[in-house]
Amino acid sequence: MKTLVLSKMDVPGLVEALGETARLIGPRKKEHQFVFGQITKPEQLALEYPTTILPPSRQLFPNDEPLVRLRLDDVAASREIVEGEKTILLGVHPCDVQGINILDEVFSDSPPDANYLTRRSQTIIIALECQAPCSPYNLCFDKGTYRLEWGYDLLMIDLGDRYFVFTRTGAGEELIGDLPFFRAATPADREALGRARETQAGSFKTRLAGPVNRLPNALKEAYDDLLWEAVGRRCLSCETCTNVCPTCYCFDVADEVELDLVNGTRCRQWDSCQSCTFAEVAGGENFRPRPSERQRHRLFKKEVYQYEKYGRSACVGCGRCSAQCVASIRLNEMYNQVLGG
Amino acid sequence: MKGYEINVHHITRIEGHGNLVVNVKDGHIEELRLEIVESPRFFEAMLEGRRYDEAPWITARICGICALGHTTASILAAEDALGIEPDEETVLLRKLLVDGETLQSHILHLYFLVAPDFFNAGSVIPLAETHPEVVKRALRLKKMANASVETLVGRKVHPIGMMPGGFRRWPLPEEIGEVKRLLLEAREDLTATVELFRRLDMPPLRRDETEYLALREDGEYALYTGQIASSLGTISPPRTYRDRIHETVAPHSSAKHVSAERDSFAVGALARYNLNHDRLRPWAKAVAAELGLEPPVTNPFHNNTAQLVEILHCYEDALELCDQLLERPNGDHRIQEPTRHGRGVGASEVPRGTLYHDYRIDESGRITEANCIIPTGQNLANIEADMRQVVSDMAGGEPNDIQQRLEMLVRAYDPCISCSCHFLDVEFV
Amino acid sequence: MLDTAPISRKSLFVPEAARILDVEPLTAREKLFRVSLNDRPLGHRPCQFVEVSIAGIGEAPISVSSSPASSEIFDLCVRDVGTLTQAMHRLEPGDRIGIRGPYGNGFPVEKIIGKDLLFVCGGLGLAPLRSLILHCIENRASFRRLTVLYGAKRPSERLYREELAAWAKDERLDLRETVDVPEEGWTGNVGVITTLFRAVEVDPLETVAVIVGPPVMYKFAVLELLQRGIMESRIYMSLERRMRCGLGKCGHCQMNGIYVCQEGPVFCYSDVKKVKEAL
Amino acid sequence: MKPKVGVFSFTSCEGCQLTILNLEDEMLDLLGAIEIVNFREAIDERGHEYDVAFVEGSITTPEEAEEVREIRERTKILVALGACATLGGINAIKNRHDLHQVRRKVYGDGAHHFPTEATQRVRDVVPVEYEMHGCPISKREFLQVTKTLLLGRVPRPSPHAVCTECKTAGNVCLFDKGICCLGPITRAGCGAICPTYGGDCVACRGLVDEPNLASMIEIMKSKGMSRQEVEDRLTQFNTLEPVDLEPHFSS
Ligand SMILES: Cc1cc2nc3c(=O)[nH]c(=O)nc-3n(C[C@H](O)[C@H](O)[C@H](O)COP(=O)(O)OP(=O)(O)OC[C@H]3O[C@@H](n4cnc5c(N)ncnc54)[C@H](O)[C@@H]3O)c2cc1C
Ligand code: SF4
Ligand code: SF4
Ligand code: SF4
Repeated sequence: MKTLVLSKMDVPGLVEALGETARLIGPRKKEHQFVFGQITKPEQLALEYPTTILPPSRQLFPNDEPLVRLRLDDVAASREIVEGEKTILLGVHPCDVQGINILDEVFSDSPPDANYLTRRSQTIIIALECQAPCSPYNLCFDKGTYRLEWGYDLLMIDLGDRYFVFTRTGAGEELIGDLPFFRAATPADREALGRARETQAGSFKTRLAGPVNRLPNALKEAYDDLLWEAVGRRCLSCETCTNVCPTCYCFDVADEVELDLVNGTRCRQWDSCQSCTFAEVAGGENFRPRPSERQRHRLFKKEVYQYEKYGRSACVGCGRCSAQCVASIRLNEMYNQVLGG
Repeated sequence: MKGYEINVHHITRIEGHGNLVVNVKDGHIEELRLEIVESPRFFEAMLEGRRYDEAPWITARICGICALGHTTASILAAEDALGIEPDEETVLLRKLLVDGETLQSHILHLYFLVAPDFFNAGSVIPLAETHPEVVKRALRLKKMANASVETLVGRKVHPIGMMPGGFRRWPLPEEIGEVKRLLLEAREDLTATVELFRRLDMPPLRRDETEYLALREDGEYALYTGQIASSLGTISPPRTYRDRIHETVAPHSSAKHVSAERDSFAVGALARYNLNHDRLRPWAKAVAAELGLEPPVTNPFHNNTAQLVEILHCYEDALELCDQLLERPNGDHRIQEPTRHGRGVGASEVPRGTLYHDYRIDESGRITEANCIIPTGQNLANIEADMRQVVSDMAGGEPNDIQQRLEMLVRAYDPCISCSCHFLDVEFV
Repeated sequence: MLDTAPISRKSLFVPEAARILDVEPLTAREKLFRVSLNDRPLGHRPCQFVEVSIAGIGEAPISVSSSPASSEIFDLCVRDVGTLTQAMHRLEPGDRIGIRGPYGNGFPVEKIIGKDLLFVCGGLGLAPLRSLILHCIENRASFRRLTVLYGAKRPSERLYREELAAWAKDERLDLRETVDVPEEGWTGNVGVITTLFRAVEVDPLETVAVIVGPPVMYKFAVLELLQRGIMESRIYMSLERRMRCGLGKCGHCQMNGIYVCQEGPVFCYSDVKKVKEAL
Repeated sequence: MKPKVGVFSFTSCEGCQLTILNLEDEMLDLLGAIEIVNFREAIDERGHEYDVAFVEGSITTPEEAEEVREIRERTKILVALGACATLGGINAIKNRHDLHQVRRKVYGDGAHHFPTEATQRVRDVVPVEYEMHGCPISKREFLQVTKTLLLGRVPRPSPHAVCTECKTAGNVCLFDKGICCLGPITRAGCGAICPTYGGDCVACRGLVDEPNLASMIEIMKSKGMSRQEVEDRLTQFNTLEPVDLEPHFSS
């Protein structure tokens, strides 16, 4: 691990240099909010942002992703489409980095998903630590996801006029190799880093009524709680909560055909466990017909099922689902109810 | 001359449903009408009680092809009624959109609805085989016009985001740049279009009595707004439209006819050309001169030629507007709020002529009374008068030829029957 | 950057071409397809399934209905309910389809050796279960009693009618059938499947039961079996869920935390009785 | 043989068939795949038997009802095209008025010459295989559905809400700007084009299969919308799907 310093004045230069080596994706302003998008000019980059509408993990798991090139007249001519190009995700907040790490785990799990992993293996993550909570809903402090130990290539921490930069991987070091924008950190920089981190720690607060590690059991105990009914009555099943989640990955697969009716593509689309037909089988049986059951499934999937399978919660506390829910269904409030807060 | 009957149920290649009925006995026209058989839609009644900002959205649905025009006229009426002053950029952007609408409508009309007549084809479909380069060019041009509107307001049919006071979403500079790029790319195809239509001979027809009405604006070829001007010399503001033009019920057909100083008048590309040709942009002006379009032009078939000229004008105008918009800072475009309430009239030139929307709006922003006067309705009486001329000019000709000529004539006016039937109904023949 | 471990980078979504050798209508709604992959035997276990696809139409999970012993040529029994299945019904011998799989855990045949076997199946449930029944008939010596209870809605909706007739005469197994709605010529039992249980003798300590049928059937059948004293750990079932990938990713088949396509479709009752979304 | 396709239009703005004509990039391929035998707006010829009939517009007169029945008899598959045909759409707003008065208002004393019936959806008159929603229809969906039909099957309508497409587009939610939007209860398929261009969704594609109207109305109320405003919004395109607002606004 190297410790370096990048002056903010050099960010435009860095953006241009990075843009020459790879597809550069970073936060951009959209109306009064932010989205991850391609950065082709330094002024498009908006590193000081609270959070984005969609998480950066969706860049690695795009909607309508082609999987197989099809010939309608010959199945034997089916060819895989496994695509990826060198990509740099710049300015990714810690919770979102961990969201990507969770997708990595899911898609590497046997049998591994070549489509995701190919794209992922060509992606470099430059993380950016947050200085303060981004919304009234985020749970990153409780979840311990407001800082990062691994899962990134480079990590930037804002020191006012400059960024403190940690390198984590060889790929990260290689990326900035000979670029003239970085210098080794001095003791003064380290001191500044220490101060910045202190301020940062002070600005994050717990929002949960109990320790986060009680969540899996508390939820299990609340499986039949009336809470789900109350939430279900409000839920519109619009799927926003899952679409904006950094760790949601459910999908549907469908064929698209060209007008020649000979060539086609098998694609996967984002899908959501909140959709009313998600668990419906032929014959009309629906295994999760009610919004209350679907909302419960969402929380259980994050906190119980994924936890039991991979040893950690799949909610990274980014707060997007709560912030963007039209029906004001708030994850932290639901957690607090089951934690007895 | 023997007698004959022409009875065309649902004329094709026009917007909406119209019937043509001609009955000639012993050289005498017994019956002659252009019937509107579209079902009545009662838009004026539907507007009552709705909020003013819903009106553009609802009235766009009067007609898919003139949707942007209705949206514009509706916005102008509401703004007039409510004392809303849109900012300068908003006006520029609306003008750009109006240019886009005119481009697309004229291109569609000339290439898809008119050209088959000249190539002796039933439609553009067989043309795809006999004249693929023409059809491909037509598609490219139409796409250019559609895409420029879609880039700015999402959709050509029922544009999104236009509303009284401004735009719900202001286009990004790169989107305006994209429109400019699309336009620039089309120059060659436009040149080829001029060449193509230069070769087509418009049938002769002379009827000097036609009065032409169009909006007229200082310093520009009026499309977006203007004063009501007549080829007979009068000019007055939009609010006077009720005094200027009169709706009458033609006894033989339930289609309401409209007259001004004379029994009938014409609106549309040719009317605008006759009244405002001095304000055309250079390329359009040059081509008009080249084509020998000596104003005043009284052959209604030359409405097609005037459309061609307007295509060039709108093209140049749109480019200019893109530049103006790009030069301005992409600032905060607030939607302007009402400052009063009452009655307001919006008059705008849509591809087929002057469109009037007239609303009374109460203090809660709801419409209490509405009236819309549509270009095709204004042209109907004049079309029938021209039809009579064709029938007498061609006396002794084959009924088939006469019928074809009459259909061409109706098409030359580019009637939009979806629009005109917002309040009309007739029985099937 | 993610460690690029030397795992296969080949997409798991590419189907293999398979040829339809024969199509046989079983009922008005089900057809039997004899299928062969180009380059290999399918190599399936009983109750596994494959993802069948037709290019341009889509994919669906379909159980392999034939015995594992003969997987050069395997059987798919398909009911025309939707997109893929209806398109499949239009196919003819010589046509090709795409196959991925086999997927799923399949039936743990080693665990039932030496036991009395009681198969309870309803409707289309016979399609997957047939692979297991055939396996047991072929390896008859490894098992004790073989009882098959089969319930269909109507006599005309019974699958594999010729085979059922043969089984009825076959001394190696005891087949009992029932229908919900009788039709002309039906002389057999009428009533829901649980009515068959009463007539069957079971040795609760030695019996392994396997249930496959429509979703509503499981609860009743399990209850009946438990009442007959069969141990929870000896009741197996194959569960159907919506599936889009068959690879444990798409999320559709999850019942609580369990991916049916990976950990199922065959489950032991003792393992799923606490899984609230299972039954 | 290429499948024969007819495009028909009843009470409508013809914007849906115009949307088909606006498929510039695909037009030649489309003409390669199908034979258009009736499309009054674009061509002269008229055919008689159809594999697919696309029917645009609401049914508002007895003649139209008769004609659509005739089309039904001559086609294998009938697709209702656009909100007019699938929901009654804007045309159905008049059903909210006393039809007698509507006529009187427009025609004065001559009203009795102009019979008008209540606006009907196509499916109110004849069976329909597929309803392609939208005002206007979306080009993408038109192509998708046409291709699916050409492959011999009738597609299934999207189970998702407009919000899913809005999120996919990465839009700033209108609720975040204080604007009420019906995206959460409206059937997807338009690509959330209105929110993308700054307009709120007014449900021109009809409601999802299981709309949680009670919750949606409460949300609109909580944003300060009056009963009248909620009603306007919910009935702009969906007059024929009446909603009882009483329980939410009484008290
Ligand atoms: C492990 C497993 C094994 C299986 N084995 C078999 C087997 O051996 N044989 C077999 O036949 N099936 C089997 N199935 C079931 C089969 O996978 C489903 O029937 C599958 O949905 C069929 O796919 P499809 O594309 O034909 O149907 P889909 O198009 O996906 O339709 C699924 C459901 O949607 C409904 N639907 C379709 N179109 C519409 C519409 N336009 N409007 C409203 N509803 C509509 C259908 O009625 C049906 O209920 C199995 C399923 C699983 C999970
Ligand atoms: S649905 Fe809309 S676009 Fe289509 S015809 Fe009706 S009003 Fe026009
Ligand atoms: S703008 Fe409308 S469609 Fe988009 S997310 Fe918000 S509520 Fe849904
Ligand atoms: S966003 Fe809503 S109103 Fe707009 S096209 Fe889609 S469904 Fe119709």
